[in-house]
Amino acid sequence: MPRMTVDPTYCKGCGLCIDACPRKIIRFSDNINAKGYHYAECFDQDKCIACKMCYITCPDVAITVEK
Amino acid sequence: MPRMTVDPTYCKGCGLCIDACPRKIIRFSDNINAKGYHYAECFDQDKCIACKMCYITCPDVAITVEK
Amino acid sequence: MAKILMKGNEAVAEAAIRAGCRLYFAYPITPQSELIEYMARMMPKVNGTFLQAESEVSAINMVYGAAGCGKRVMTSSSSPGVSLKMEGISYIAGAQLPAVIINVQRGGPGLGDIQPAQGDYFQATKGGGHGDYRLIVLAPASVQEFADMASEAFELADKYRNPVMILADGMLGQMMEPVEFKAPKTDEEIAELWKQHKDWCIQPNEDGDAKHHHEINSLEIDPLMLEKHVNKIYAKYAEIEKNEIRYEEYNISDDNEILCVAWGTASRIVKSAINELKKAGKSIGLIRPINVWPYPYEAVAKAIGPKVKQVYVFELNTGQMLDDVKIGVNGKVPVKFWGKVGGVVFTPAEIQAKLEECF
Amino acid sequence: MAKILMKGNEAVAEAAIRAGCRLYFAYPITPQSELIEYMARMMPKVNGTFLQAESEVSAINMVYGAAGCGKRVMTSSSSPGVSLKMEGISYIAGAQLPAVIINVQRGGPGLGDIQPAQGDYFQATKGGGHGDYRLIVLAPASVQEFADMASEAFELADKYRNPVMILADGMLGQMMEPVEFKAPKTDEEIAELWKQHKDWCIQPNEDGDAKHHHEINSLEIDPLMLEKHVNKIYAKYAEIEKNEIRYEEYNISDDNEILCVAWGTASRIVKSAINELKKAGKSIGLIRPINVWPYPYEAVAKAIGPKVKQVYVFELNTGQMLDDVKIGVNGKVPVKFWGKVGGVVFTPAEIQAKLEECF
Amino acid sequence: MEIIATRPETLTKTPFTYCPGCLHGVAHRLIAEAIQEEGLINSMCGVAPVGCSVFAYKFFNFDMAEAAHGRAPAVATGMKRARPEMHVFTYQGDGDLAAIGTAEIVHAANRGEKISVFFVNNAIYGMTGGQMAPTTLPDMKTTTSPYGRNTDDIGFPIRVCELLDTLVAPYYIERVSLLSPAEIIKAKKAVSKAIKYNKEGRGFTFIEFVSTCPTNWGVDPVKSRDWAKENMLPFFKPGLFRDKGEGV
Amino acid sequence: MEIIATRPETLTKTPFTYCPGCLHGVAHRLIAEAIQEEGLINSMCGVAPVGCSVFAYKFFNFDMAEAAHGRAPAVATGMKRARPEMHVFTYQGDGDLAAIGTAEIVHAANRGEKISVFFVNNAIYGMTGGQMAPTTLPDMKTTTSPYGRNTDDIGFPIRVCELLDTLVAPYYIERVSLLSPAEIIKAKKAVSKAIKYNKEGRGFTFIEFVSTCPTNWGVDPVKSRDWAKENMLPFFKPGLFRDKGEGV
Amino acid sequence: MTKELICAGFGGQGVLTIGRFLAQAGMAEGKNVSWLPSYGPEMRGGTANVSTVISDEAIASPIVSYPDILVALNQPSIEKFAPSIRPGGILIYNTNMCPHGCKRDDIDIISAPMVDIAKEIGDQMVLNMLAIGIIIGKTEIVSYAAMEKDLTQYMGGRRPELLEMNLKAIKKGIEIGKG
Amino acid sequence: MTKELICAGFGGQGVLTIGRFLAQAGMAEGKNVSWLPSYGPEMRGGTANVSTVISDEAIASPIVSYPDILVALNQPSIEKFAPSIRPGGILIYNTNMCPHGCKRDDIDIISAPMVDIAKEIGDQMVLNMLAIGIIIGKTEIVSYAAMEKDLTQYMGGRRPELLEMNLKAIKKGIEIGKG
Ligand SMILES: Cc1ncc(C[n+]2csc(CCOP(=O)(O)OP(=O)(O)O)c2C)c(N)n1
Ligand SMILES: Cc1ncc(C[n+]2csc(CCOP(=O)(O)OP(=O)(O)O)c2C)c(N)n1
Ligand code: SF4
Ligand code: SF4
Ligand code: SF4
Ligand code: SF4
Ligand code: SF4
Ligand code: SF4
Ligand SMILES: [Mg+2]
Ligand SMILES: [Mg+2]
Repeated sequence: MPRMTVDPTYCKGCGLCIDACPRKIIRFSDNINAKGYHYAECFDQDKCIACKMCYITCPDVAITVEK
Repeated sequence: MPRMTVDPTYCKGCGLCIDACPRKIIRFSDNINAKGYHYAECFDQDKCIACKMCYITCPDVAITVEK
Repeated sequence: MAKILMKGNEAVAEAAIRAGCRLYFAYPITPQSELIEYMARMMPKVNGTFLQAESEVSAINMVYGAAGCGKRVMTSSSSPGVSLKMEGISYIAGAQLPAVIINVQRGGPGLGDIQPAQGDYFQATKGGGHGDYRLIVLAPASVQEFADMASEAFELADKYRNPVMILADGMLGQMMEPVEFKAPKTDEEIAELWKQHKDWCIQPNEDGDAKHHHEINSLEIDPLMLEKHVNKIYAKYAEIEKNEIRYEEYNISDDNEILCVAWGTASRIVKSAINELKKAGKSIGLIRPINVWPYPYEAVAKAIGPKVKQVYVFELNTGQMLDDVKIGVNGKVPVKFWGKVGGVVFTPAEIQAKLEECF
Repeated sequence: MAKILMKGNEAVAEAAIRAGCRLYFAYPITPQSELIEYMARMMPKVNGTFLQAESEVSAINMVYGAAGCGKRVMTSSSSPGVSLKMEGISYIAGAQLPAVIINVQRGGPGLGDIQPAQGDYFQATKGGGHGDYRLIVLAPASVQEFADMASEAFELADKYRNPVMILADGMLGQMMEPVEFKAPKTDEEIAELWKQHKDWCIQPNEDGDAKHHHEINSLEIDPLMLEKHVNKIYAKYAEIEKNEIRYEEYNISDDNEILCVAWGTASRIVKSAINELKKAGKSIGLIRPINVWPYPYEAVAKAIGPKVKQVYVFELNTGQMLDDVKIGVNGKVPVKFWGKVGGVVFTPAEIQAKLEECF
Repeated sequence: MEIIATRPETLTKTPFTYCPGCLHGVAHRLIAEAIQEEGLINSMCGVAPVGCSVFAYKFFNFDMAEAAHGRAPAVATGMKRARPEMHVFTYQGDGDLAAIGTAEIVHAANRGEKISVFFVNNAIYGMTGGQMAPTTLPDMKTTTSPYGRNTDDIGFPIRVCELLDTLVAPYYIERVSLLSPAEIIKAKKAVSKAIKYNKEGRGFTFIEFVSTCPTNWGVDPVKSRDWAKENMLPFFKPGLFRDKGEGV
Repeated sequence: MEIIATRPETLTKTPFTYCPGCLHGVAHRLIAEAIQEEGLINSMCGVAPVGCSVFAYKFFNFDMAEAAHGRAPAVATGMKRARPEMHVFTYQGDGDLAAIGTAEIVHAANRGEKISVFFVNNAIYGMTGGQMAPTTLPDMKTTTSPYGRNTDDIGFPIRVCELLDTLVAPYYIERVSLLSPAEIIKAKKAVSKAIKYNKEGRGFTFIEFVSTCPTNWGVDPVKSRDWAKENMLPFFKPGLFRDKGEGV
Repeated sequence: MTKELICAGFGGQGVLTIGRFLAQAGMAEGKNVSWLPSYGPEMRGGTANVSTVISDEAIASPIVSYPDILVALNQPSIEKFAPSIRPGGILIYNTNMCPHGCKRDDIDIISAPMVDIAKEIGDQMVLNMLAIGIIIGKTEIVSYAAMEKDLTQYMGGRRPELLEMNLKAIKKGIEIGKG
Repeated sequence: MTKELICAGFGGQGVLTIGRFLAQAGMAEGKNVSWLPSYGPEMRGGTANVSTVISDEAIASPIVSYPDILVALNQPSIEKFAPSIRPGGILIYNTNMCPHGCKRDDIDIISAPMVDIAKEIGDQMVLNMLAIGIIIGKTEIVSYAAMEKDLTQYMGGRRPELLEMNLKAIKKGIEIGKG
């Protein structure tokens, strides 16, 4: 089953993955990382289709997609 | 009557004017100038047609053409 | 005029414009970018030329061209960018053109960092470019002085037809202090300034003028001619060495047990330490060269009071002005040095500790 | 090997190739063009790289790249071209790369002329580039020495991971003298040389090697890190100052009434004058710094014999090494200077006359 | 479950120092992936410029050199000539490559140096705080063109691909953009081709990325891409300029 | 009798320092005449390069500056900006303009500086004794390409007109040759047009002269022109690249 | 009298402005002042700080090694600068972002949930004005009058409601500062 | 023993080669030698000159201020260098191109119509070899044997007839030199 995870160490909360996801299943977390950013997270893994759009757009290479 | 003159101070005896003259009335002088060059001279002014080809080719701007 | 709280980079730019600078060519670099940005905003307002060059090399050669036209022109950069100007500066000096160059020094060598440093003293004062020439080098220690030096630099450049460098650093560029400006030169005054160079500079033939053929040039292919030319320049330098030595004496007295020598930003920190030690009853004097070329050798020698047992040089480098101090002291008393490198600025407390070690 | 009569420019190029230099990047300029032309002819024969760069700026940055790969690489130029290399040299020093730079000096400032001069002493020894760094600077006085210094320069550069400059001049470049070469390094020896840098240089990961991530770099954005870095470089410089001082004593004795100091081409002319005066019963010594950085301050001080009443510095400039001599002499006796500028070389007779004035 | 997309080994673990949403990171990833895919991690080396990507030497997980501003192509030339067995690329911004480094890029391209150049065009000097670049658009405001780039006074943006395309030696020249996932996928193809040609020692390869600078443009990351699409793409048209390997 | 052709007033009386038959002199004359004809002797100034024409400042009879090697366009920019009432040109060789001065010429052209640039392409470094230039032809031998220019290693000659023609701002770009009286007459027209546009402040004008270097090519003056016709013209094709004033 | 301040916090918290307005007001009152920011990439995302000196005498060094007053808007700023506050000096900090406070007992410590208070006043952005108020209330390093005048001049007619809110924050701060 | 020479003439007359061959032969004989040409644009069309020193001791300065021997192939060279010939020194000049000669009476002067003689031998180009011969004949600064060996090596098998002509010129020169 497809799975998308964000590594909070890298994420800067730019929101580009949120914009890119065709399933609209990414949002900013309420938590902040060490640098003070609200990092991205997938809130509905079930809907993920492993299309990698999030990975492709992410400028901080923070995302891993599994299938 | 057309007239072509070479100023020996400028002439370096490159021969380009000799090559250019349609009437073939330019040659190297037997004399040399201060820098040791056999400068060009017109040996038959009567044939000159004031076409300026000599002036146009001369890289040292040594030539005057009158008409 | 009321005082304004202003960054050094902006203050010196404003002061340059007021001094009649109407052409400015430069390339961005930290920590001087506020200077180029200020010029970008303000030059159009005085019908001046602001032009961002494609590189520091181009910028200094644009300066060469504009200075050859006898107009007040300036460029600015920071350490690596100034290195790229070395060939051009040597040409400007060789062609005897008036121009002002500002170096807002940062940490080196190489790309280094962008924090304040004094590592370009050698380059500025001993001729980082090739051949025999000198820059007149002014070393400010406050925003006010930085600003004031803009007009001084132009006056000196015009007077001696020689490039003048203001050797500042990232701290002076970035800090704000109150500054008071001179009244800006009027258009008529500026036109007058340009006229002083009409005997040699590039300019149109005016109606009635004799036709001129001015050459802006540093080439003399015949060595005997070049020798003559360089000797002429050096006669001028002798004049400069006579007239333009400037330094500040701080707390100098016959009681001094230590004589400090420091310039620019470093001198301010040394002053703090001297003030602190004064409270503890210790007498320490400071010579601060304001112009670092020509150098106040004699002033340093003279400031060695009867009780001075140590001359102490503090710089934000590995000991560059140190050479000049040694030449000035000429063996009279020992000369010691302490410095910080890489853009680290020493604190008053550190200097104080170093000075206390001497007692 | 038999002696060959050769121009300095060609001899040093041949010696560099023999010393294992396999990469050379430069831009033509008089009076060093025979050097680049020799390299153009010979490098292909040893499977080396000869590349004429688009400018001196590019050339020095190509050197940076090749030196970052740990291979013996060289560039050469003459004064104005060397000024253009200042930024790059500062980077090479900052990144601690071994590289050899030859300056065949000509008259300056600016375009100047193409005759021999010594006007780039300051630039070479005091860091014409920005920031705190030093070049090891070798100053030959004959074609043989010029050639010998090629391999010395590479050895020093490799040993200390620092750029080394050979500071010659148009006379040394253009004159022919007999020269004897060392045997050329074999391909195996050269391969061995490259290996000494494998801990830091850019290179492929070999099978079985641990993967490395080497960075060739002069940037440390954190000033405390840069401070550490520069201090490390300066610890190395202290080492160099201990190990690499080299000078020649000529006619030094307790009878000396004058001590001359001169370097490179100038020193030869001074020797002629000393020889001439010796015939007239006058005792004059000469210190010739062979390496001008590190500078033999102590040797100068020590050479001041009991009868010496005057130190006399002769240079083909306005007095640049003079500063170092003053620092060395440290007030013990007066220091005098005489020089010629603009590419004019003084004659033995002129020096002789100057020296005679002192008696 | 299988990982189908994750941080490649050719990037170090160091987080990028770029601003949030800055597309330098995307360009880095594409390059790193292509190198990984071509199996060049052991023989690749790169040259970082002076610009926001000055720290690229920390991000790529193989040997790297940091060049003086504008001189990366010269440094890369030195490296490639010294180590022909290695594969060399430079990574440069528009100030670095198209202003101070004009001579270096033109001549490296003209010699046909066997290196790859990745050129990130964001129409501004990012690192120094938003000054005008040679690629700054007409009328665009920057800190050194505060009244907008006046083309009467200082001309138009330089189109580097077009300029290099007048030279004989370059092997492959293409302009791509990073402004949407689809465009990034296209860009990836170009990068892979460049790295492949590099591996095969074919010649000089050049990729221009039309990119963004959210921080100095003063727009948020998502909008900055729209701004670039609207304003940059009409002037900097993506496209293949030259591919000597086409059909080979 | 009337003088119909003689040394123009815009040249000083100093004889040129060029070798016999060197076409630098022809280029000088064309420029001097055009200036004379446009009546600009009182408001013209020029910039000499470093190259054989380094002494051009002695030859033109108005104010002149001598620039550092390659930097004439920057110097001219400074002059034109400082004295907009004057007309400024540079005169440069191929080493000066197309090697060390690449950035300066590209950016002066790109800014559309209101100057004229006269570029003398003789495929070699004349002054320093015959080293390779960026415009040296394939396989051509010079002192720094003693085995012939190897295009695999160092690429092909740079065609500067073509390169500058990719920029938006330049107003007029033409390549002419000086290899026969007829070609010189054509060249004169181009020079006159450039000077006229300069006078009218229209923008950046650029003329490339295909020229010779009898001395370093090792051929006599007359034959050197034939050599150039045969070898240079096929690569450096004379022609008009751009004329924004055409038909205006 | 010489007062040396350091203000430190996250990049966007407006610490540079705290120093700037204090220096500006000090200058208006005829004092010598200096303002020295940290700059460069260290600022991008990281912490910013500014050294401000206000003095009756000429200011020697603009670098503050031992501040008389430290304004710390986040915990890292306390860690970095609090140890060097002169004995008897003042630490002003924001409890909202300094959960661990400061352990020194030889200095005068004022703390407040500055983010909360600022929000209460109307906008988190006035946090820096609040800090200015606390400093004035505590030390009278510059007068409220000078500050008000300067601020009024600075904000001009542009946005009177903003000026109002800023002055309110300063006044609130003064209250807190007076204790 | 140290001998200092200057050879001077027009650019194409081969003066640099005179110095070079002398230095080469001197070196072959185990002496110290130096050769320093004039260079640069001054040579283009103008006059060329070369300083050569041949010595048993190490050579201090390669610059010759006061030559022991001057070879002048044209009049300008006499004007420029003859005044500084050491008293008792030697001037060798080419009467074909030095119509005014030299007025000094404290030096040893040898002159010959060198162009004419060279042409007679076979080619104007051997003028420089003739000069070398005169120097050898007059001074024995180097031996004929060394010169012949060097020249033979230099010209190698390439053009034996040329070598022959050159050696002939040297021998003719020696004759003249011996007087
Ligand atoms: C010689 C020199 N000049 C100037 C600088 C300052 N500088 C650093 S980065 C930069 C411009 C960077 O812009 P760009 O290349 O477009 O890269 P970006 O930051 O936009 O990615 C400048 C001018 C420098 N470090 N060195
Ligand atoms: C900085 C610098 N580098 C190199 C030189 C040496 N130099 C003088 S002229 C020249 C090349 C001239 O060639 P070109 O521009 O083609 O002019 P030409 O002589 O052929 O007319 C060079 C490399 C110099 N004077 N300054
Ligand atoms: S892989 Fe596709 S569907 Fe899944 S989170 Fe990423 S963008 Fe959304
Ligand atoms: S694109 Fe990457 S950095 Fe941006 S929010 Fe998504 S995961 Fe974070
Ligand atoms: S004007 Fe014409 S015909 Fe007369 S000499 Fe000149 S080229 Fe010959
Ligand atoms: S073209 Fe001119 S320089 Fe040449 S020979 Fe004729 S007149 Fe003399
Ligand atoms: S300043 Fe611009 S280019 Fe630089 S990292 Fe930030 S967004 Fe990217
Ligand atoms: S060297 Fe060549 S370009 Fe220079 S003057 Fe002589 S012929 Fe002309
Ligand atoms: Mg950019
Ligand atoms: Mg040329």
